[in-house]
This record gives sequence, C-alpha cells and structure tokens, in this order.
Amino acid sequence: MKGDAKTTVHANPFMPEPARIIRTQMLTKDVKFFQIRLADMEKALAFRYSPGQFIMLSVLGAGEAPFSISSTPSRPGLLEFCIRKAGTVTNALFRFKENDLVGLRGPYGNGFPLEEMLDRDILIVMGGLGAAPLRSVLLYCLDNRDKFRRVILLHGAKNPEEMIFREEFYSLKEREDLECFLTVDSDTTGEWKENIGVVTALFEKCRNINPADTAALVCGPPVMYKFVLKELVKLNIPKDQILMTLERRMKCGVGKCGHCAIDYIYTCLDGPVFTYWDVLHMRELI
Amino acid sequence: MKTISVEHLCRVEGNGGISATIDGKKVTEVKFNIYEGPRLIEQLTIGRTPEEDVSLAPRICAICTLSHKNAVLRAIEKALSVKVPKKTILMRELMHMGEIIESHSLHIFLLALPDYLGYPNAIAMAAKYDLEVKIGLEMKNFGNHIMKTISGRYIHGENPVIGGFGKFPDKKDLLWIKSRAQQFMPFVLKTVSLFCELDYPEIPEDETLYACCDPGNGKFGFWGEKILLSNGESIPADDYKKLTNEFVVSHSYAKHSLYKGKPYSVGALARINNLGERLDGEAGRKFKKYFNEHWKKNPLYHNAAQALEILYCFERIPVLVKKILKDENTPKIIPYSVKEGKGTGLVEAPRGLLIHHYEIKNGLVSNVDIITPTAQNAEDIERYCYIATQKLLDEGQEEKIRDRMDLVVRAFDPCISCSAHSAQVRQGKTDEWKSKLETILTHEEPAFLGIGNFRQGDDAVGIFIGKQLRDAGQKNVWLESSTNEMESFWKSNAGKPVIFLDAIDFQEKPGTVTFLPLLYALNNSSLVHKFSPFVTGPLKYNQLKKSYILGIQPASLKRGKTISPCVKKATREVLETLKSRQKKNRHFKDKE
Amino acid sequence: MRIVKLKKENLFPFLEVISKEADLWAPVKKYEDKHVFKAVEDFSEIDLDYQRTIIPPRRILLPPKTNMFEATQNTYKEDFSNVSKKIIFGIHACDVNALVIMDRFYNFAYDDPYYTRARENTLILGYSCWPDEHCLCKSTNTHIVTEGYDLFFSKLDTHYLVWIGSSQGDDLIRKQPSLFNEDISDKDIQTYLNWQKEREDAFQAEIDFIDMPDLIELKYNDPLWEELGKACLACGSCTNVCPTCNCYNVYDKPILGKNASKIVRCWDACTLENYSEVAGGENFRENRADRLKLWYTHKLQAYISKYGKPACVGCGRCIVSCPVDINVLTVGKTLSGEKVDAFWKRFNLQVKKEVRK
Amino acid sequence: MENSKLKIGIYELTGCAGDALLILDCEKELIDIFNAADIQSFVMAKSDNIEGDLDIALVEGSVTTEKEIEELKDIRQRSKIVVAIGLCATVGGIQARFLDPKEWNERFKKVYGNIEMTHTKPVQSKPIDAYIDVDFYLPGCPIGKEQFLIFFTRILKGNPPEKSQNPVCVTCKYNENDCLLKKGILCLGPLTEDGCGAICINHNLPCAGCWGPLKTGNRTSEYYLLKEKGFDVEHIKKKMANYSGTKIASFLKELEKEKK
Repeated sequence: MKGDAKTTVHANPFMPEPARIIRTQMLTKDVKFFQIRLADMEKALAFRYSPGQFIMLSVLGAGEAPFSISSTPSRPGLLEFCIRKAGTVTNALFRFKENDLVGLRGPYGNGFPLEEMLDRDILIVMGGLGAAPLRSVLLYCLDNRDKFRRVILLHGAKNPEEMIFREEFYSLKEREDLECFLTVDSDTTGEWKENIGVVTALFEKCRNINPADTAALVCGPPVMYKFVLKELVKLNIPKDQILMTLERRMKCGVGKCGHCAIDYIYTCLDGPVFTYWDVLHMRELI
Repeated sequence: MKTISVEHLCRVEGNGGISATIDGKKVTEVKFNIYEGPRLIEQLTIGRTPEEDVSLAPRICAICTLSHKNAVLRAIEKALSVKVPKKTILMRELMHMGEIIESHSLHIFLLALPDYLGYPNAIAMAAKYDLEVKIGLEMKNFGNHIMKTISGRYIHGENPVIGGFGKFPDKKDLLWIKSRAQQFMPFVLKTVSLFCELDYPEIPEDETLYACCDPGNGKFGFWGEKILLSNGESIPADDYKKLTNEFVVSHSYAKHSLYKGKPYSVGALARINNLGERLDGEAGRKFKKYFNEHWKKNPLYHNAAQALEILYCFERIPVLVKKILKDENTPKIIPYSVKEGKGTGLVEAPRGLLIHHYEIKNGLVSNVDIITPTAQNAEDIERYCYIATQKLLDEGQEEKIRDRMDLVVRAFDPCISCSAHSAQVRQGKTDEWKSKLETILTHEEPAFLGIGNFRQGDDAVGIFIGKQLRDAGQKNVWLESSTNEMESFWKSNAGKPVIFLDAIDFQEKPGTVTFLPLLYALNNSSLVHKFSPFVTGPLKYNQLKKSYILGIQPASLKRGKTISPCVKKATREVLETLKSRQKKNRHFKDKE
Repeated sequence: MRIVKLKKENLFPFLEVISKEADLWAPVKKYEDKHVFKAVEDFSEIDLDYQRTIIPPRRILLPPKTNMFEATQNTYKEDFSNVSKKIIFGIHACDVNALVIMDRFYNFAYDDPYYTRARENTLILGYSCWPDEHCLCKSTNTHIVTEGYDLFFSKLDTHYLVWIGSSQGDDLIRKQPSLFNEDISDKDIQTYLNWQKEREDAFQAEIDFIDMPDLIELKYNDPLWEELGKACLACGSCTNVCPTCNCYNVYDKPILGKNASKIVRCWDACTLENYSEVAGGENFRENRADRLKLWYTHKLQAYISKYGKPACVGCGRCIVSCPVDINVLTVGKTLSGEKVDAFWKRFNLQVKKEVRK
Repeated sequence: MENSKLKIGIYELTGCAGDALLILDCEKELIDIFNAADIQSFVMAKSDNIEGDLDIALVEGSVTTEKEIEELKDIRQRSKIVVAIGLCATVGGIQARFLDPKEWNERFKKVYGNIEMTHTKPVQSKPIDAYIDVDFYLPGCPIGKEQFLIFFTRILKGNPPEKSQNPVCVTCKYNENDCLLKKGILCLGPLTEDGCGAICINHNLPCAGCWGPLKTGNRTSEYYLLKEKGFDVEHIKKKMANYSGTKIASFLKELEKEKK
C-alpha cells in the first residue's frame, strides 16, 4: 500500500472541494453534529471512504482542521461529523448555518482494517467524543450485519447530557442483533435508566466472547485508554486485534507537513487507526 | 466662571486637550493639557550604552522617529568624535525628507484639511474630495516608502546607527525614489496652491518670535549647528539652554519653554519665516508668490508653510539621490573608541526644532537632555488660544471658541508623545538666577512684592528683602505685611508683570536662590507655602504668565526664630545684584 | 552516464547559453564567509569557491512562504507562481543527495504538486567541493553523487569533468556542443583520481551512523536529552537550515474588503514551541528536550531503520548555525560515548555547579 | 456571514502613538479599513468619535496615570473584545523598565521635582493586562502592517489568528541571514517574539528585542552563552530588559539572587 499514489477529490491533494452544510444539531452543550455534502452532486455520490478515516474541513478566513467521519460509507452521499468547539476553525464552524459552504478534502488516513474484522466478534468501546469515529464503524457493521458475528457496544459518558448520540443509541438498544450498553459516571438528570459507573464496569457484560476471534475498537479520552486496554488484555484479546484511533496535530493529512510525525510514522498516513501493539512499541503514540 | 474645553484633541498625534476658563468677559486661564502619562525616557536612557540610546531615544515618538534618530546620532557622534562620510550624511538627509513628506502630508491632508472643508475626518471627506485624499495618502505612502527603504521600516527603523548604516540601501531603490519624486511634481504643485490659497481665518493674529535651525551657507535645510531667531539673534547649539529654559507645569506631563520670559514658536512656519528667502527653484518662486504679512503672525499658516516644505523636499530628493550615487563606494560603519564626551544635536523635526544633548562617561551615557518642538510650542499654543478666545468673546462669538481652539492647536501639529517624553528638571546653577533676573529687567518693568511672615523664621526673608530694596531706592516695591498696601498694589499694577520675593522650599541647600516663572511655582505645591489663594484671585492669566518668583531656600520656618545666617547671606547677594542693576537702570535714576 | 570535458573559460559561455530559457541560480557571497543561492543575471557574482549556503537549495523549490491557493467561498485557484524553469548551478554533493531524499518524500503516498512541479522544472547542475572541519558527508556517504543530478562538474586544474546524469542534462550540453570535448586523456583521469583520493583523506569530522538507531533506542531515557533541552534556545535554526527538513504550516490570510483568502504555507520546525499543539491548547511536546529528541530520532533513527541511511547528508549546516552547539556532530558523538566540547555541555556543568552552591 | 459592521474603537494611552499611526500608515488599505468596520472612535484620525458599546477595542500605550486606569476599565466594560496593540500595551513598553517602585519614585522626582499634578496622578507604567483582561495581543514596537491587516481582517470575521510562539530567528533564517549570536554579537533574536520580519538582522544589526519577550524564550541559556562570550553581566541584563517591560521581572530577580 505504502508508496502507491493515493487519490483524493482532486489531483492536488491539498485542494478542497466546496461542500454544503445540510443539517446541524447540538448534541451536547459544546458538541455539534454536522451533515455535509459535496456541492457537486456527482462528486458527492462518488465520494468513497472507509470507517476510521478523516477529512479536512476548511472555513474561508479561519483555516483548516482534521475531523473524523461519523457517518458510514454504506450510506453514501452525506458525510456526518461531531465537532467540539475548541479552536479557531471549530469556532467558525459553529457559527455556520444550513446551506453555508465549507471546503472539504479527503478522505485521509488508514481507517479500520475491515477485511481483518470480517467474520469476527466486534467489541466497540467508546467514551466521550470517541463516539465520533466509532459510530462510523458501528453503523457500517450494522448495515453489513451478516458479515460480522456478535457486535457489542460499550459507551460511557460523564453524564447523560454529555453523551453524544444518546437518542440514537437508545433506539439501537431495541435491535436484537446488537448488544448495546450505555453508562454514565453520574446521573445529573434523574431520568437515566441505564448503567451508572465507569465504562470498564461494562466489561462484565462480555465475559463470554471469543477473544482470539474478536476485534476490539477503542476510542476515548486518554484516561480511558489506560483502564480499557487493561481490561481488553485481561479478556485475552491479542494486542494486534485491539484497534484504536488517535488524535494529533495535522495540517495536511497527506504526510507532508510533518506535524503528526512520531518516529517514522505519520499519524495521518499510517493512522489514525493503530493497534495496541503499535502503541506499545512506539512510545509517543499515547 | 466657566470653562470651555476640548477634552480630547482629535486628529493630533497623542493624547491631550485644551481648556479656557472664562470669567464674564475675560479669559482668565488657558491650559494645554497633556494626558499622556510620564514616560521618563531621559531617565531610561541614562546608564545605557550610546548604541542602546540610539535605539531607545527615538521611541519617544512615532511620527518624528527619524528626526529623533538624526538628532541623537548628531549629538552622540559629536560626543564620540565620529566623523561620518558625506555620503552617509546625504543618505540621512534623504531619510529625513521621507519623514517630512510623510508627516506633513498626513497633517495637512488627513488631519487639518477636514477642518477647512467641514468634515469630521479624511475618510468621510473622500467621497467628495477623493483626489485630495488620494494625493494625501499617496504622498504619505511615498514618504513612508523612503523611510522604510533607508531606515528599515515605517516607524522606529533601526538601520541608521552610530557611524553609518547597518546596510546601505541599493542603487535601484534610490533610483526608484528619484523617479517617483519627479512623477509626483504636478500633484505637489497642486498641493502648494491648495494650501497657500486656503482661506485662513484671521483669528488669532499676533506677532511672535520664531526659532529654527540655521543650516548655514545661506541654504534652506533641516539641521545645523546654530539656532536662528526671527529677531536676528543666533544661538550656538551648545548654548541651546539659553533658548529653551524648560519648566514644569502641573496640568501637563510635558514641560514648557520661554525665551527671555516670552513664548516662541518653532515648526514649518518658523522655518519659512526665518529661512523662506533662501528657497530657490519652484519652492522659491512659490514662496515669493504667496508669502505675506499674515504668515508672520497667524499660526494657521503653518499648513501653508508645510505645503511649501513638501515642495522643497520633492525638489531636493532628485538632487540628493544624484549626489549619493555619484560616489560609488558603500561607506562602512565608522568605528569609534572614545569613551567620554558631550554633544548637542539640532534637527528640524517636521513640527520644529528638536534638541538632543548627551554626556558620555566611561562608555555609558551619564546625562541626557531632550527638548522637543511641542514642548517649546506649548506656551505659544496657550497664548494664541488665549488671543483667539478673548477675541471671539469680545466679538460675542462664544459658540465658536471650542472649534477655534481645536483649529489653532491642530495648526501647530502638536506631537504629544514627543512632548510628554519628560525632561529632567534642571536645578538652576548657583548663579543662573542672576542672568535670568537680568534678562527680565532689561525687557520689562516689573513690580516687586515681598511676601512672608515676620515671626516665622526664614519666612521673613521676602519682606526683609522688599524693605531693603525699597530703602535702596528700587521703584515699585510692595510688601505683603499690610492689607491696605495690598489693595493698592493690585490696583496700580493690573496687567504688569510682578516679581514675588519669598522663601520657597525647592529642596536645595539653605540660602540658595532661584528665579522661576510663577506658573511653575504656583503649580508646584511643595515649593510654596500659602501662596496660591493669594495670587489666583486678582491676577489675570496674561499677567500671571509674565510673572516670576525670586525665591530663597529657607533653613528653618519655625515660629519665633529669626532669619538664619545663610539666608541673610543670600539676601545680601540678591540686593547687590539688584543694586548693580540700579546703576544701569533709569528707574533708579529718578531717585538718585 | 557519459563524461565530457569543459574548458574553464568555456563555463560562462555555457551558462550564458543555458540561462536563456531558465533562471540560473548559483552561489553568491552574502557575508565575508557566507554564501546563498541567488538567481543571478550577472555571472561575475557567482562564487564557486564556497563551503555551504546558509539555507539549503530546497528553498528554491519551496520557499519559506508559498502561496497555495487563492480561495473564495466556493472556488480554490491553485497558485503555482513559484514554478518556473530553473537551473541550480554549483550545488554540492550533499545537497544533491538531500534533494533525492526530498524527491522521495514529496512523492510518497501523495504527490505534493507544489514541490514536484517546481522540481520537474528544475535542473540540477552539481559542482565538486572540498571538505572543511564541519563536513560530515563522508560519514553519511553523501559526499559523492550517484543520482539526482542532471550535470555534475568536477573541477580539475584547467578543465571541468562533466558527468551527464540525465537526458535533460544531455540536452543542455547539446545546446552548444562545441564548448565541450570528449577526449579525456589519461592525464586527466589521473588528475581526477588523485584529487578524489586527496579529498577522501581531507575529511576531519566523522560519526558512525550505523549504530545510531540502536544508540538512540538504548539512550531513550538518558539525561542527555534533558541537558540538551536546558541549553536549547528553541530558535528553529537547525531545522530551517537542514536540507532534509520539510515540515510546514498552513494559514489562511484573508484579503481585506473581499470575501476571499490566500492560503499560505510556511516552513515550520519541530523544535519550535507550538509545533505539536492541537486546537484547545494541548501540546504533545511542550518540553524542548522532547522536541529535540523527536528531531534526532527522526534524522538518526527512524530514517535509518526505514531506508538504511540517515536523513542527514552531513552538510554541516546545523554545526555552523546552532548558537549553543547542539548539532548532529556533538549529539552523535555524545551518543557514541565520545567527549565533546560544546556550549550545552559547559552550560550544564555551570548550572549543576550553581545548584550545588 | 452577517453583514452588519463591527463597532471598533482605537485608543491611545501613554506611548509614542506609533501603533495608531501604523494603522494610518496602511495608506493603500485605509479606505478599506474604514469601510470594512464601523470605526466609532479613533482620536488620531477623526473628530466625530462616539464612546459607546464596542465589539472590538484596540488599545495602544501603557497605563501611566490614574485617569488612564479609569479610561481603560471603561473601555473594557463597553467592549466585547479588547486587543492590546504594540509593545507598550502588551508588556508596558520601554517606560515600564523601572520595576522597583522606589527606583521609579526617585526617577520621577528627578524629572518632575515635587510637583503635584492637578489633572491626573501618575502611576508606574504597566501593560494594560495589569488592570483588565485582554483577549488578544499584537506585539511590536510598533506593530507590523501585515500583522495588523491579517489580524484585523480575521477578527472582523470572528476568526482570531492562531497565536505563534516563534522567536525572531525563524524569520531571520527565512531571510537567509547569518546567525549574529554565533558570530559573538549580542542578539536577542531567540528571546524575542517573531513578526517584525527580522528587519534589524536583515540590516546586519542585532535584534534589540523590540517586539517584546517570547514567553517561552530560554533566557537562562542565552544569558550564560553571552556571559561566556565575554559580555558584561550588567550590560546583558539591561539589554534583555530594555524592551521586556514588566514581563521578565521574575527572571531578572532570579539573576539577582544568583549573584548573591
């Protein structure tokens, strides 16, 4: 794969394509959901990506930033993002309304190794904004349900108000082919009917998985990794089947600007999805 | 009693205001207020290396930064005996042209012109007078371009250093400047006719004294080794203090200056008045065409004078570039090894005479004195505002006062940052008071008023000297001790200058004598005891400005004590000085 | 490959011919002892007797600030104004080798059109050099060229031997073949060999780069990095002068009065403070020590493990640029356990002494 | 997105007025500047100034009188965003050099004697963030034209530029200058914020530090380096302090301690 020229929307990999904001919705008090479609309908339908990849969104006058894709390639046309207000670009995006134009280029990064996940148990562990990239792979698995065995979702948030996609995951609980467990550290609303406690407590629910044939997908805040990884190892899932997606400063997305470099790895080319083994032998990854 | 004031002077550089206090039909006080806080620049520059000061001192002001640079370089190079080659001097002159063009065009087009055309600012003016605004902006940009090319950037360029330039500008950049200056000519001529033919109001008009650098050799120019006054006097650079005599006033962090007790003006108008005859070429022709009596007494003609100077600069630039390029060598920075010396640099900043004086010891700057144009103009600004206000008041046009004061102040193109750089208080030299007193007495016929308390130690000294003076035959001497006498004093001396005799604490050795403008003493509460209420009543503003205090530092002000010996000794000195005048002065002759 | 001969006096006529259709860049003197590459019109400015330019020739291909796009709300216009026909003449072996590394990098995975287009329009005319005490290129094996040049000039007494490295190089020669001749005599060959041998022996600085990946791994937690971090001024000079550094930043420069922007890329350096800062303010490498470790790991470990040779071409620029003597030579030697005399060492001793007090 | 113009005020406290002047020096852009925003107050350029609520206040100059403290607090209250422009506002300027109140008092007396100011009391020069919260800083003595225009254009659209933490050396190398420090010249490039374009070094002159101190600059290392190169310790300290205002006070104190 490496060394082969990859393609993007344009021959110039830095050139964004105008894209229109279709719908926005506040998910929590500082996370907003965006549905975006390339302005050119043909290009929108032809746009291909895989779960775990990211794209670069640019706002005229503000700049450009990487965002992981939350939608699934199995439903082409629309791209979805969960964006937290953090810097200049996201602040500008938050001011945008439906029908406004942004620049979009990508997709970039390696994405989840779907081939290797086929016919395996899929254990998805997400915390906080970690739900953004993992929702993509979750929806992909559900859309191609026959290609995977058990699909388990463990999702933790600080409190119900900060759980992104709360309503969506609620409704997923009704599916019989998904084992969906939600938890919050504390219930601030008084209406929470699911689990209360840290996400690792949910591992109780998946004692009977077949570790050798499981792909575990993890994404969340740094503190979460520490405990979740320990649990996954305890479950005997091989280190190269534990997959995680990581954040780094990126300016180009195509391995040129150097900002995401760790050793000889460029997070934007060789990641953002890494195995636990990668993380262990490259000290700086987490 | 009411006060009309312009809280924030607009379209001037820096933060200041002007106010006039009116009592019925009389203006009692005009204050040019400087809100700009104290920066103590001269204190910052002491103890630094000359190189550091060349970088620090010009930061007094953004508009005149290169004038300051030229002045500090002239002073320090003199102090360190650095002789720079002619090419470097020519390059510095070219750089100065840039500043004059930039500053003058900013002032006349963007700051002053809206006044005459009735707009709040130049941008609002642009809709109807787009050509004028465009010329102004382009001209200003060209001035800035010259400054950037030679000094490194628009403001606070660091390229000019002691002994030369860090990097000499390229030939092709200079040639561009030359050709651009030539292209500009039609617009420059338009500028001159616009500002010389403008209808300037006649209020205020009054003669004043003009001071500027004498470039020597009968030429027009922006620096020299002598100061030329419009009355024909000439003062060498090193004696600059004879002209400036800075003192502190309490309504401003900028100091004021008086020459022989009188305000004077510096700036473009001063230069054109004093040196206009020397202009040649197109500038000379325009001078002959437009110059008239009004230019000598109306500060509003500053704008016309500035336009003429712009023309002079545009004519001078091609000449300078040609001269610079004649010598193909690139001068290297002249090194120096001298560690001690002193020097004064005189430069004509866009808004007038700028003086930098440095003393260097052991390779470090040990004393600094910087006198800026606006500080020198402050007194005249107040005086002309006073005249204008009084005149408008007399003519019943009170509503015009505010705008007119604004206009007058702006005409001086005051540079408030410059003025608030803060000079050092000069404690008078031991016998400086003698010469000052002498000068006043040759020009005025003041009344003397001894004040003080006989039972309070050295406080008696004012009355004591007064008495002795009277006994010695001095005319018009009054004593505070009796109330009756005071009433007739005010009656018979209305409008006359007064010399107050008193013990004042100015923190010197007991027995030291000082001679100060009354304004200074008045506002300096620590100097004077129970003084202010006494004077502020009957004394009119104009009279107040002409008055002085002859003070003696007391040793003790305790009740019941008599005058201390050292103060007595000082009294004798004062008496002798006045007596020696007696012989020369006709007022004493009457009694003899 | 073909080798031809060019008389010394024919050099300028040759440059005259080839510079008709392209800008000629060559080393010129900027300071007493320092040179830069400049687009020259007046050949007398060219000074071939130079050691190394302050900034490597990569700046000609991708200048410190490059405009990428003129953008509006829905259009992005590529700006390739930096791309023009260029010939870089007088470039030394180390810099030619660095460009080979850069070529590989900018073509890897995605093609960077700003570099590749500029590169495709640029011809490389190498020139032989003589090492000084800072030249490390023999240790990195980049003191000779095997690829990456169109022509390479080796200076002999009265002639240049000219290697033709590409078809475009050959085209240049053919513009006026009469300037060249092909009868290289045995004497010429001998002169060349002698010169070659003398040059090999003239190298003074040396590091064993083969051990570097392991040493860096073994000394990952060595106090050395903290010591370097304490002295490092984080000025970014080492990266800016390095011929194989490529990091950059992108910013959006809006145009006043229009709903449009310029998208500008400018060189960045991993040794600078906010290199690894992400939106929200988290900085992955806040310590100078961490950032230095990244630089050295990248140059001396990662690249070697991946391609079998270091991402250092031994040009010596970091050695002459770093005010506190943190450079490939002092760091490399310290890693191999050799004693070095450098400011950062003395500084740490001094600091330690004062702490003890 | 919205087209209503932002209300902007440009204010000058104590300083050389160079930053306000620099805005006027944007001759080619000046009309655009006035058209792009609603300049409510800009005393140096216009007389019809309105002192009301503002979206953005640009403040230059250091706080040097009690009146200025009040003015500044008033500006803060009426403005959504306050930007410190220029060295004086960001670090206190060259006049904030006297860190010790006693020394300042002495110096003040030397200049003004015992005069009691009637219009406003003086205070020791400080940057504006000593009294109010500041949203953005534009350093420089004076600020740069390009830096100002980028900032101004971006902030008008609600996108403040990303803060750079680079030293002057970065641009200096872009301009292919030789390192003066390496040559043994006292250059403050590594300790000074980037943005001026490395003008002085382009002119073969060492950086004097006029853009103010780089927050993360490694002063200790450069101090020892200069000491080793034979510079007088007092001279190094003065040079470092000249344009650092109140911002490197703790470092200077640290040095004093070491001496003892």
